[in-house]
Amino acid sequence: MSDLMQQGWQLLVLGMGTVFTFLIILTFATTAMTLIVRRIPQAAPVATPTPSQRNNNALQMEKIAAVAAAAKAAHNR
Amino acid sequence: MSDLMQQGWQLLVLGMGTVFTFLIILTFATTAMTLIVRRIPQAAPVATPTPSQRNNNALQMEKIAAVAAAAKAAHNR
Amino acid sequence: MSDLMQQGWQLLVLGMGTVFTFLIILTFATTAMTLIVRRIPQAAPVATPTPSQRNNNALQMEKIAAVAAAAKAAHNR
Amino acid sequence: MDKLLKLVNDSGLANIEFGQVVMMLLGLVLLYLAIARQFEPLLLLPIGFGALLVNIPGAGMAAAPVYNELGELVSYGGLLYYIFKMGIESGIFPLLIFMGVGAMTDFGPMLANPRTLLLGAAAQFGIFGTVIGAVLLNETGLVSYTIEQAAAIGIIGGADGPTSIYVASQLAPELLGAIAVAAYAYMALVPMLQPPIMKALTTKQERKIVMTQLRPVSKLEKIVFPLTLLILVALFLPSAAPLLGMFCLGNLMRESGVVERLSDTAQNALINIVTIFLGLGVGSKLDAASFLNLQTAGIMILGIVAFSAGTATGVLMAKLMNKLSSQQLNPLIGAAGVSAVPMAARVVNKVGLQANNQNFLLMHAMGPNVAGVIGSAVAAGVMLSYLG
Amino acid sequence: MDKLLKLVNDSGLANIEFGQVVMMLLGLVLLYLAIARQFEPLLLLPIGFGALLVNIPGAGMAAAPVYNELGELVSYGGLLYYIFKMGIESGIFPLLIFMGVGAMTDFGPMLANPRTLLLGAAAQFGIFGTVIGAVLLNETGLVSYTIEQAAAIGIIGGADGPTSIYVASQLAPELLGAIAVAAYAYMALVPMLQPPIMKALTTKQERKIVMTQLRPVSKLEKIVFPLTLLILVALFLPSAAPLLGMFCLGNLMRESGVVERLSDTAQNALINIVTIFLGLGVGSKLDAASFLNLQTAGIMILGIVAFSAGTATGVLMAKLMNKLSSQQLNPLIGAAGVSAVPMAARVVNKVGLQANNQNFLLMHAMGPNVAGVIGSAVAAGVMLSYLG
Amino acid sequence: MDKLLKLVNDSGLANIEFGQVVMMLLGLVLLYLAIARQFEPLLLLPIGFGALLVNIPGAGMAAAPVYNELGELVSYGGLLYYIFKMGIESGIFPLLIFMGVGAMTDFGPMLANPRTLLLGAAAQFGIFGTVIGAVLLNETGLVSYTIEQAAAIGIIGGADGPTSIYVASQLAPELLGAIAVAAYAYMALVPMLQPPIMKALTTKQERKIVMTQLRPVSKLEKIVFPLTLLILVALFLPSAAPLLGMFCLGNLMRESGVVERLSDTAQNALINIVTIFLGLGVGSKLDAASFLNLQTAGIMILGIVAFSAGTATGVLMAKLMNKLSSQQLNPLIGAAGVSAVPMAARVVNKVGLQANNQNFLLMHAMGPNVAGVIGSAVAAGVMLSYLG
Ligand code: NA
Ligand code: NA
Ligand code: NA
Repeated sequence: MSDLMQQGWQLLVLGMGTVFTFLIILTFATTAMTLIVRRIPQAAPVATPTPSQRNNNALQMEKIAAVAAAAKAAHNR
Repeated sequence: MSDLMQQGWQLLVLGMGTVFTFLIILTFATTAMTLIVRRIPQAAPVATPTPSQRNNNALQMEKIAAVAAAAKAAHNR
Repeated sequence: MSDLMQQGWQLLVLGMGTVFTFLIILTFATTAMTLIVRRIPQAAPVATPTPSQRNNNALQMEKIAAVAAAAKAAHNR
Repeated sequence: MDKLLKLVNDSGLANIEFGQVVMMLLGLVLLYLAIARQFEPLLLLPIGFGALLVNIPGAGMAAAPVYNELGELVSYGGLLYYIFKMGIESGIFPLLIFMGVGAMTDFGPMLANPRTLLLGAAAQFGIFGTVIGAVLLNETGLVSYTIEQAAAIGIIGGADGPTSIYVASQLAPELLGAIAVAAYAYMALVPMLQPPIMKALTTKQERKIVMTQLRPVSKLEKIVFPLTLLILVALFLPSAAPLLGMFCLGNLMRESGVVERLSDTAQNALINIVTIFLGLGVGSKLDAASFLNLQTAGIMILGIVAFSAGTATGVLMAKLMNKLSSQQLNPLIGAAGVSAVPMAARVVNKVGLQANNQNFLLMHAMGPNVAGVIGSAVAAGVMLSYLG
Repeated sequence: MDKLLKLVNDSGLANIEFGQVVMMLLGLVLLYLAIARQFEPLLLLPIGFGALLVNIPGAGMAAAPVYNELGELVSYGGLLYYIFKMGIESGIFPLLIFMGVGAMTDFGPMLANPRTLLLGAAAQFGIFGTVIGAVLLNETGLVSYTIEQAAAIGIIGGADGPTSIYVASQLAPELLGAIAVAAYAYMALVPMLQPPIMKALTTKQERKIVMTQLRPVSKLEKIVFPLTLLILVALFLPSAAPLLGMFCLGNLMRESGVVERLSDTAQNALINIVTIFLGLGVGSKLDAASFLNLQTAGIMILGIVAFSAGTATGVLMAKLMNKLSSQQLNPLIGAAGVSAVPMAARVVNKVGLQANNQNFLLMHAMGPNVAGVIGSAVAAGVMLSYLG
Repeated sequence: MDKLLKLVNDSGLANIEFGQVVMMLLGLVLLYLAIARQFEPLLLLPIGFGALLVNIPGAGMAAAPVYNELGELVSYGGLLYYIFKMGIESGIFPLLIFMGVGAMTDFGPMLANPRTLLLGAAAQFGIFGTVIGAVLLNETGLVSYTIEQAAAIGIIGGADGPTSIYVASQLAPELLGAIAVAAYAYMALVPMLQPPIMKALTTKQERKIVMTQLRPVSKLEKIVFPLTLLILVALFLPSAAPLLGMFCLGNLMRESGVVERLSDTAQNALINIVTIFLGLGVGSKLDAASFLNLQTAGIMILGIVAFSAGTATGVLMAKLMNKLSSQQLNPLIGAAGVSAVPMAARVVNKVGLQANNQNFLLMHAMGPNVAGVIGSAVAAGVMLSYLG
């Protein structure tokens, strides 16, 4: 078997081996990650912030925006 | 006549000559291109795809989109 | 006092001195600029173009646009 | 008068070589495929145009800069030279494209069914099988490839444009033009190449299998996934880190929801700018000397082998998994493991509908589809580690 | 204490030279023209601002990087230095602008009436006539120009910003600032410069000529045209290939309809980014040493000559064509052949309406207008081939 | 077999060092803060991700290019290397960000009440006081800083990201990572850091002060202001010209109203692209060797000192001005002088509302807020002139 041939087969074995090993590990890691994530109460602080807090923020922002708009309107008069 | 003067006139003649030659050729080429294009039945495959084929594609796409939307809706439930 | 210490204090004095000097000059320059700007009749040629001129331009543009649209419509017929 | 002569002597007509004519015709063919047939136009249009530009005799659009003996710049290089050197040979453009693709990718369907990652693994046989194909072709004595070239050709089977360009630019830049053209052309041909293989390897009964609906995936899972992937890459295959790292960055920007303006730019202005340049730069490698040879012919043949092999092993893997597990997969979705996002998934959906017109496989095929992107980036990492 | 002294000695007041004051005033004038008079603000605003920045004593905004004897970098250059070196001297920015302009250009009116290409050719006399003007000015002994400088000045007559910058950066970078300022300033002055000449060379009867409505142009014609143009460039004038090649690429992206996201980016994000940098880079050449001299005064005078000559020959060519053909042109549209897109076409429309308030010439003038862009790029190619 | 060994030996697990693990954890913490706590996510997300990428063992994402003895390139550097060298060390990216920030800034509130500039001046004591803090820390012998390092640390008190990065890249690139992280983290913490200080230094009566409504500011004033500022910079502090020059350019593009497409691009596509790269480049400096040391611990402590000192002096300055003038300021707005736009102004508004729920201070706080940006750029100029 030529040297090139040998390298080719080596690459095939090594490559497919690594790809499968890596993706199998990734499958387990993903599954584990999902299990862990699902145990976190409320799933995700970012995804579902407590409504009150979020609302509070939003309200705050709306207030500020309203003031800014009012101020701007006054200026442009 | 100074050397610079000579180069200037040379550039004038060469330049205007090339510009006119090139744009005249372009005029003919464009006219010829138009004539050829107009002979192509239906003018242009891209511009006017056969309605059935286009519709088919569009339908296909819409179907896929609908499915995707449905699937998404299901997930987010 | 160590050399570093000395440099630090020097930087403090020089820095705060420059910052205050510069911003005080800027305060005066800004106030002066405002006074000058307010003397310019009509405040600003850009900000408030004479209505007739602006309208004229706009009209001109709308006319052109209308023609272009008409021409385009004709082509695509 | 001698100046007129110079102008005439400088003209293209006086200098054009046969090879350049052929390559310009090839450029026109690529433009035709891009415009009239809509073969991956985002890349094939600038690639085809780049091929035209680089083959204009005397225009020097890809000329290197000239320095004198003192190392001072005498004349600047051409636009395409700088694009290629700075953006492609350095690997920067493919990596930025990968970031943008990451920002466009939804891992949801894959996270809902992580087993489909295995389909994305199996389909990478298209890559390594093709390496063997190239080596065998070399044995015939008709064409000669080094192992680096064989590897770069194999990556066509990854069915992923930027990965192919990245690997080819690192391992076999002299083949970059042919490899990129083959990769994009065959990706566009996926709707023709895949269905016969898919049908040959499955029974009608198998193609009718209805899969259970995918579970919803939470936002937090989607945020954590790119980080999980990156950490595994860091632990096990650092040579894949540039590609998968930028991919994960893009995906994290998308899913985190806190940097929408960055995610939006990565998916639009930035990826568009880079795509124009990437296409032109790849096209600038379509010069006669590097393209018109038997190596290119071999690449075109091996490219079909690559796509076909990947499709086949993906489908066969799904059938194997059905043997080993009770949760049945429709084996068609294995074909989506080659990547070619989202074309291959659409093909799966279409072939599935032919067998059962109520069976929509699109979302199920998106899992192996994006898994295929990861799979071929991993394969690229192995090659770069082994040969780099 | 000595540190305070250093700060004072470093201050602008302690170091400013008279020339810098004058150039900063010029920068303010350019900003005034850009903002208050809306003279080509997209370029003149960054150019004017660049002029301010580069003339700040001691700020080093255009300073070159410093290396030690071992070739190691001691200190980085200023922002404007890098913009100029990498983007303008290399020719890259003007070429990218040209791609964007191509993506904004509709060749439809020209394709409907290809004879108008000749008007675009005739108006280029503005370029070469100005070269003679520069040579004559040189003969007077008041100002001294080389042939390269004369050519770069002539290109102002092309009435096309990026073409002027590209040619000047290649043939006479030392005059780039003055040439770019003249080119953009006179383009903005087209509504004042052109009408008197147009009226002087035509009778009211001629200005009233109503042209036949333009035929519709098919999508396929618009797609094939940029390729036709590119191939002619390749065959006959490769030195125009960079400019016209990028222009055709932009136009093909626009007309093909298959790469809308690339076309959109070329017309927006990309051209805007490059415009900011191009303006700053050009402005960085507005330093006292290179601007405050008789050469600049000559350029300003020759610039008017250039625009006027181009306008006149365009109009005269139209009158000549009317003599030779039965299909009558309104000779006013010849004035649009100088380019200055779309300003010159609007001027034609306006002057036409003054003669006949029902005669809308805008679309008819768009033909010679875009032909003028091609014409001056061809002229640029001749100059670069002859002198480059 | 030896190839498999190589792959295993190349793996991250086989090579990872303890410091890299710690730094990757830090990267994850930064990502957590950015995503879950929304701490300045636009910068902390790419910085955190950059920290992950640069600490992957063997990935070489920040590796320098390798040249042989003949000066020929053997292998390209990593993506993060080029981003850092070309964009950050050169100062280009922070300057482009500053242009974009200028295009987003409304100087109206400040122009309506120019006295608030003095609050922006006073709050810069946060910068120089922190320099003294760093010097004192050096005296203890626990940590060692040079004067350049002390200055770069002080600039954290400017509460302005790009200014901090710019100064640190020029004076102490080895501390860039820690300084940038501290600057952005404490900016995000402004809502927690500032209120106690603000309340401690003011009586409830003072916090209730209602300010007179701001006068309207004309468009022309807004156009002339950036030019006025630039000219003063040119005359008195050229070393601040790069930062303030680009800032004024952005602001002039915004206010002139004639280059909306450039202003829009500067505020969106361009600043977003640069932000991604800036974040990655800064993150690439978060390697174990340069971060895990006592200097970093000192920086974190000094960063709080800087923000607190700036807040305090801003408030005290307002109280002093109330003593000297009859026109009363609500002293809370002095706290906005630290910059941290627009967070600090919002904090002022909130604390003001707590004292008087009808007293909206937001617009009044915007004046010192943008004045603080100018103030810290001036401070940066002094440092660069003194130490550069
Ligand atoms: Na793949
Ligand atoms: Na022209
Ligand atoms: Na500040």
